[in-house]
Amino acid sequence: MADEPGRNLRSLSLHVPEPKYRPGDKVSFDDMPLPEAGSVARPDIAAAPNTLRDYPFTLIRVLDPEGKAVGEWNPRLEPDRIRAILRAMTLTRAFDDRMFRAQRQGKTSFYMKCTGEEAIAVSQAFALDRDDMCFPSYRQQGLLIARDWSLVDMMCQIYSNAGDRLKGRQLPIMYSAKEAGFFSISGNLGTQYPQAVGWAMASAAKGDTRIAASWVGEGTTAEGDFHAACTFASVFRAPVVLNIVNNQWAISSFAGFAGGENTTFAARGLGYGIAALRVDGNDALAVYAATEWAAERARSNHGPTLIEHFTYRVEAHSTSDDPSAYRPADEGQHFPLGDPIERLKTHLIAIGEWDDASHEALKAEVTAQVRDAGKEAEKLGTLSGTAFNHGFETIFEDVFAEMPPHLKEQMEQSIEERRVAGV
Amino acid sequence: MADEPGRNLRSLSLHVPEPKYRPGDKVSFDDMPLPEAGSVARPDIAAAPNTLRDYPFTLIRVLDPEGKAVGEWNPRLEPDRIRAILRAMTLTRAFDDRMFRAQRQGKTSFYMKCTGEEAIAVSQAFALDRDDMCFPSYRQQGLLIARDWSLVDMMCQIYSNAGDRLKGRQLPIMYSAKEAGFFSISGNLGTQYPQAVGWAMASAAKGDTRIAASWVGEGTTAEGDFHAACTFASVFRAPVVLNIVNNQWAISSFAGFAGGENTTFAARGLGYGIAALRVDGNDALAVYAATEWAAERARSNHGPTLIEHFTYRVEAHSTSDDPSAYRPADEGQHFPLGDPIERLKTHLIAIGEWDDASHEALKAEVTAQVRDAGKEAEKLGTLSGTAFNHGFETIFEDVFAEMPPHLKEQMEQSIEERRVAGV
Amino acid sequence: MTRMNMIQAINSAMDVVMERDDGVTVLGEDVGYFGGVFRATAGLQKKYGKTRVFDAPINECGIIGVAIGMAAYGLRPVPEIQFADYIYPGMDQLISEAARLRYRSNGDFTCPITVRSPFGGGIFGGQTHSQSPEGIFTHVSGLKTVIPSNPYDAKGLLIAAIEDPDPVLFFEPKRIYNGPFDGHYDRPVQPWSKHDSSEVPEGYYNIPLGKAAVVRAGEAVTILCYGTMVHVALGVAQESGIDAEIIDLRTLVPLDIETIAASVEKTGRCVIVHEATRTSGFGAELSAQVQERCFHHLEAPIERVTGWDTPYPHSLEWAYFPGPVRLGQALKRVMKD
Amino acid sequence: MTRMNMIQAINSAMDVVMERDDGVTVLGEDVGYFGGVFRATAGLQKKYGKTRVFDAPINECGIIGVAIGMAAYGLRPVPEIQFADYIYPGMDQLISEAARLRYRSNGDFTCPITVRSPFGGGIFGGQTHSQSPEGIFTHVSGLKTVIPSNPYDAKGLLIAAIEDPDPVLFFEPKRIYNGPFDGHYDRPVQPWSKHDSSEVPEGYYNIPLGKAAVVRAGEAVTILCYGTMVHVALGVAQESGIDAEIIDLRTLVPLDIETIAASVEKTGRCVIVHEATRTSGFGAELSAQVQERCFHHLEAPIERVTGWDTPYPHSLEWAYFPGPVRLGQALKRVMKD
Ligand SMILES: Cc1ncc(C[n+]2csc(CCOP(=O)(O)OP(=O)(O)O)c2C)c(N)n1
Ligand SMILES: Cc1ncc(C[n+]2csc(CCOP(=O)(O)OP(=O)(O)O)c2C)c(N)n1
Ligand SMILES: [Mg+2]
Ligand SMILES: [Mg+2]
Repeated sequence: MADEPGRNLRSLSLHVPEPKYRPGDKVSFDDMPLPEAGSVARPDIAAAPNTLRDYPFTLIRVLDPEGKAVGEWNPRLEPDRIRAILRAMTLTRAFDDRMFRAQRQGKTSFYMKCTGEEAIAVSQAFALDRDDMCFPSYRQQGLLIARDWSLVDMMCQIYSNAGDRLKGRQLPIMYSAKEAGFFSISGNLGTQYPQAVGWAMASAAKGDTRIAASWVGEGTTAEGDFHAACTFASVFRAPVVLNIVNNQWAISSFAGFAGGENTTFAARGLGYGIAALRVDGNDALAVYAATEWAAERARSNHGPTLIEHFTYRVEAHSTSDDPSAYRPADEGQHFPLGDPIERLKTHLIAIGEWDDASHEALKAEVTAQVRDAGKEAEKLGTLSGTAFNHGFETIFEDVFAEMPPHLKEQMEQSIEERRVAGV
Repeated sequence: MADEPGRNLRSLSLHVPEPKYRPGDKVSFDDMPLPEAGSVARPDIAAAPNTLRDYPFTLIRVLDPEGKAVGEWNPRLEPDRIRAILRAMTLTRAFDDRMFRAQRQGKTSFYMKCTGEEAIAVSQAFALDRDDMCFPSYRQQGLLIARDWSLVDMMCQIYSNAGDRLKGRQLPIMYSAKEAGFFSISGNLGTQYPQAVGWAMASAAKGDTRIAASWVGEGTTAEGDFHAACTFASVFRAPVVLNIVNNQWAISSFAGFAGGENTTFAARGLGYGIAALRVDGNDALAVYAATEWAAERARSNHGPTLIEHFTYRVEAHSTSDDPSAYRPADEGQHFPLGDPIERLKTHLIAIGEWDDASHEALKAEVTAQVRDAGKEAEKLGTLSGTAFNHGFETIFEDVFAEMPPHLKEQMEQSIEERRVAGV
Repeated sequence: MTRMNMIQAINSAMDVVMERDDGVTVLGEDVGYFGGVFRATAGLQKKYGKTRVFDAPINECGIIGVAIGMAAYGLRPVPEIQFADYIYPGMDQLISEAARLRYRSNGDFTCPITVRSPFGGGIFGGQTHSQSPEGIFTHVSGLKTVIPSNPYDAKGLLIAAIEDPDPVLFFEPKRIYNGPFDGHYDRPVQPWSKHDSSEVPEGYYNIPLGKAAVVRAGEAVTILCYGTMVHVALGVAQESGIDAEIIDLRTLVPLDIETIAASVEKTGRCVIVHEATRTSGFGAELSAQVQERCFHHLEAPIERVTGWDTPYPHSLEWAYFPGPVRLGQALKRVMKD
Repeated sequence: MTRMNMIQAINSAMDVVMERDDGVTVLGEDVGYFGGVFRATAGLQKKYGKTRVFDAPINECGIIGVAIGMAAYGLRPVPEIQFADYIYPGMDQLISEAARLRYRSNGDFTCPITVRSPFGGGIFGGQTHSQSPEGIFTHVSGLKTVIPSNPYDAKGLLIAAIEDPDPVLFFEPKRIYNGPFDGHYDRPVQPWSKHDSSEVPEGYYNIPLGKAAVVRAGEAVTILCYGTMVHVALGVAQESGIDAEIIDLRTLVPLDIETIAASVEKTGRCVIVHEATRTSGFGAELSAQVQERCFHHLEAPIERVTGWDTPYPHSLEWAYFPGPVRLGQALKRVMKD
């Protein structure tokens, strides 16, 4: 063996990642490498993955500091379309704000915001076809909103109220909306990723034209499901867009605990021979362009694309979380990619298609829209610990298509129990 | 959304991988890209992973067609050491042959050969320190043999006989030999990979000097455990050598079903920012050199290395398998990397340190050694469907350190049962 | 009608359903070109093409996860897990996803998948080719668990499972793939062709899930069993002359408790047999339900005859296996009371 | 002695053992700097350093697998799974590896890990933050399963679990982290400080695994329970005036069947309570064992009071939860017979 007796070996030591800043530290992202907008070339959608090996190590950006759209990735959208995107992003933020307050007011048990990440889900919804199938995580409410899904429907789910199509069974925000091409959200991280691949494989096997897309956070890339999905997507060249939303944090764990110290998350694609792009996630046009590229690639039978959306989780993980315990309160303010809504607004103004007054009007309009929806939803009830918005029989329905005898028995027992308890 | 009404979309189609050759096809590997021996540079062991991004796409080779050792990766081993490696490889093959026959003779239930892959485990055992910890799969018997582990002990395990330290509990070849730094083999693929990383992390946390190594087949890289291992190894820069033995087949599935059509298996390392090498697995000196590099790297706190050993599974998957049903019988003969034992022998002859006569003598010697060991092992019994080589109480021991009451009760019941049955 | 062993019957079930419904899609390790390590899918790829029958990467989480996605699309995937011992990496997809999808989406999405997997020991497979994990799945709401004991049932139940609108675990007792086995490991095994239940229609039929079969009528004691153990029970009844009523559960969930209770009320005695480890095995559930329903009819304690609470040992597998001696002794005890 | 709630007691257990044994290593999602989403590991990283208490990537298979490797090296890892609902991706490492290592290597390698995980519902966590999967693990030979019901036990049992030479699943009933809960969700919750069992020694002590506690002596009926349900049972006994003997199992495997059997032989009646779904839950095993041992003493069928065989619903969780009404009715039925 290689050991020579008496060989003087140094002690090993264990590296445990540490974020640059903890509460109390002074934050600066000045040394973060940020390629300029327009500096990255746009390859052909049919390009072989092995010709794309540099893409995971740069950052596709379209909006320059003045708000101009520059470079090959500029998706050249009509102003109306850009305004529609801006509107959906603004509406998403207003929705988040109201639902967050509703949770604080005790109207529901839980809520999760996507503040600062609105460009991703919203722009992507616009870049995908309406009937492409989305397998989201819990932070892609923007997909539903961009697809004009009913806010009242979403709120009823959050309130587990009488109008909740899911009968109060699911934790708030775990929507399911097949009609909107929005898959039932799971509480278990990452499980939707291989499911999206399976859906895309089925679509391909049947000669359909619809593709699938899925989303996980950077923290979730560590899960085995991520690997399963990438492996199957690679092997069967599934028509799927696999998104990683790298918002730097997974609850209290910074991206280093998912491998972010050593390479980018887009680089994971290299391991599978999957085309991989890395995108400024706060640049709605860059997100649109990358998604459009990936979608067309998939639709043309050139296989999957992995997209890392580089962004920042501005708010707490959820209403159960207090980030001031583990990161500087002002970290988000220093994050150099700015606010996605502000950036798109600036762009529209720069091209002469928007102004501050229209923006204020938009904000007022979406706020009103959310408020009206909120009122309507609340008419159907909110969650409270002691009121039961759904009949006890609903607990037993839909476990199976047909209720088997043992569930019927239990259902009867539970109804009798309710009678006895007088609730 | 992006869909324009009436957009004429092409049908998707599902790609299902297909090996180049099936039974009946004429085999040729002429178009396989094979970099020349000596053509790959050897980087510093401290090199940052992002400077090593080309290594997964070449092939480290030391032995040239004439058997000369060339290039920067030549490990410059003493002839005695090379002869020791050759001996262990030859012994491994002789062991496999005898145990395979023993299974065919009904002396045990199962066996797995590593024919054609001997260079990997054997050379690696030589390149690692004796007290480095190995977490093998089922095809690394060469590790034990290179570490001079008792053949009789191995055979007793295979026979589940009275001499089996594992008391007949495990399937044949599922050895465990802590003294030899050889972890208990599991039947579940890939589980040892994160365990190796954990062992290495513990060693690092404790300021130890020992590193860990683990092995999986290319088929097994698809398992979630592979991803868990690579993620933890990357995040904690664990001192571990992670080996992928790419022998082209996983039972009946060719490497394409693990992603091999789209990139190399070494490329998986890129996804995690882990240094990754790709090695001619039939070139004992190249395997040695790569392993030595990775081990020194790990031992110097520069973190993990992933090594793809490119080789070919010459024999059936196991004694339960018949490869003629799914691949051409002569495929192995066409595989361009040759036989690892022949190649090392040719090298020793080329440098004037060996000749055909010594080789014949070596073969005779190891055959005799295996035969003698076999006789000794068989004295302690072989497996038969109706003889019980171990007391029934051994079923209940070691489930826990201390036998709990319910197992004591079951043990008594089983002993009583044995009495009644009269076996 | 033709003679089939279990493998042929299972193969025929898939063939028949694939013919009728082009959404039925088979995937799993080695199931494609090769036709499966037990040959259960032999010939299907050739007949239905590579996009309906294909090999999968070795990732059970992916196999189940991808199948769920395909099911959500509208297909009827039939994933194979090569050995039941290897189902654990796919557990989260089964428990948290397949089993919950209809419920959590209120029927928006459903998951008609049938996970086929050979299980059980008696083939010198050691601890990772012998396990019987069915009990675990019976604890998971939203899953059905089916286990056949002969070729006729295997085909009929598998067809019903594949056609079922919800996820089904279909465990195949691999020890009896080629012939029934009464636990006498030292005697030659009879092939299926010598047995009535190997008379199997070539075409379509199904056996509804949730219905047990009384495979031997009797008055003295009720034996509850499934899979390989049905044959052990039949053998012991015949050898011992005890007039046992033997019930082959066929479906564990949903359980045919009516048939079971009717029998125990008649016999007043009950023995439960399974190969899985005892503690919290499905036998526990059976015992609990039988005493809940038949308490006042029971004349002796319900006995469980099971594998030991240990891993499945390789060389001592016949000492682990709940064979004729173990069952015979239990029957004696139960009859004595 | 000092007053501790469950979280503090659990934290103190780890602190005490880490102080005594520098092999004890804590890892899990968010357990390091932040101290865990339930704060169970708060302060430990600061005290023992980053190489003994650290955050893990979000991969439960890796968390368990790495812990097994560390244990094989000679450490005593204490991995946390953030919610028991997320243990399934780590199932294969637990079942096929941790549980089997000593056995398959004949003691060559061992696996002294303690997997801590909050479980159970009653916190409006919906189906993926409320599950009680303990029954599954009790079916796996080679695993021990421990569930405390109060701060004193939590600390003593956790210390014993960490010191145990074999893998232990330590499930923490999160509903009672801050105070006991009798199932009256509409009444304010008392904090632990009002309860005797929150008097916890600051230093080292342990409670041996495998020993149940009779938390209320009684003559009329035996109630078997663990975790949160202990408090529901105590509440119902008090309200109903039924003289129940209440046994807190504390360890599910190995089970203290002696204590259980002695009680049932005395009372002649038995009710089992758990929050997990009924079918094949640990209640089935308890029922089976009790009737096996106490058949001739039983005066009424053993009843199981459990969660329904459905996912844990979000808004109707109090209709799912086996609370005072469900238990009270079962007691009435059992007492009537
Ligand atoms: C299998 C599983 N493990 C753990 C959790 C607990 N958990 C919920 S969210 C979360 C962090 C996820 O972070 P990331 O993927 O980065 O997404 P983000 O919240 O930043 O959008 C964790 C650990 C879970 N839901 N499922
Ligand atoms: C978790 C799991 N799934 C499936 C199997 C069945 N199985 C045993 S070996 C094997 C093929 C492994 O191929 P590879 O990793 O390439 O290793 P090789 O046999 O070529 O050395 C399979 C699928 C298993 N043992 N464990
Ligand atoms: Mg994140
Ligand atoms: Mg292989």
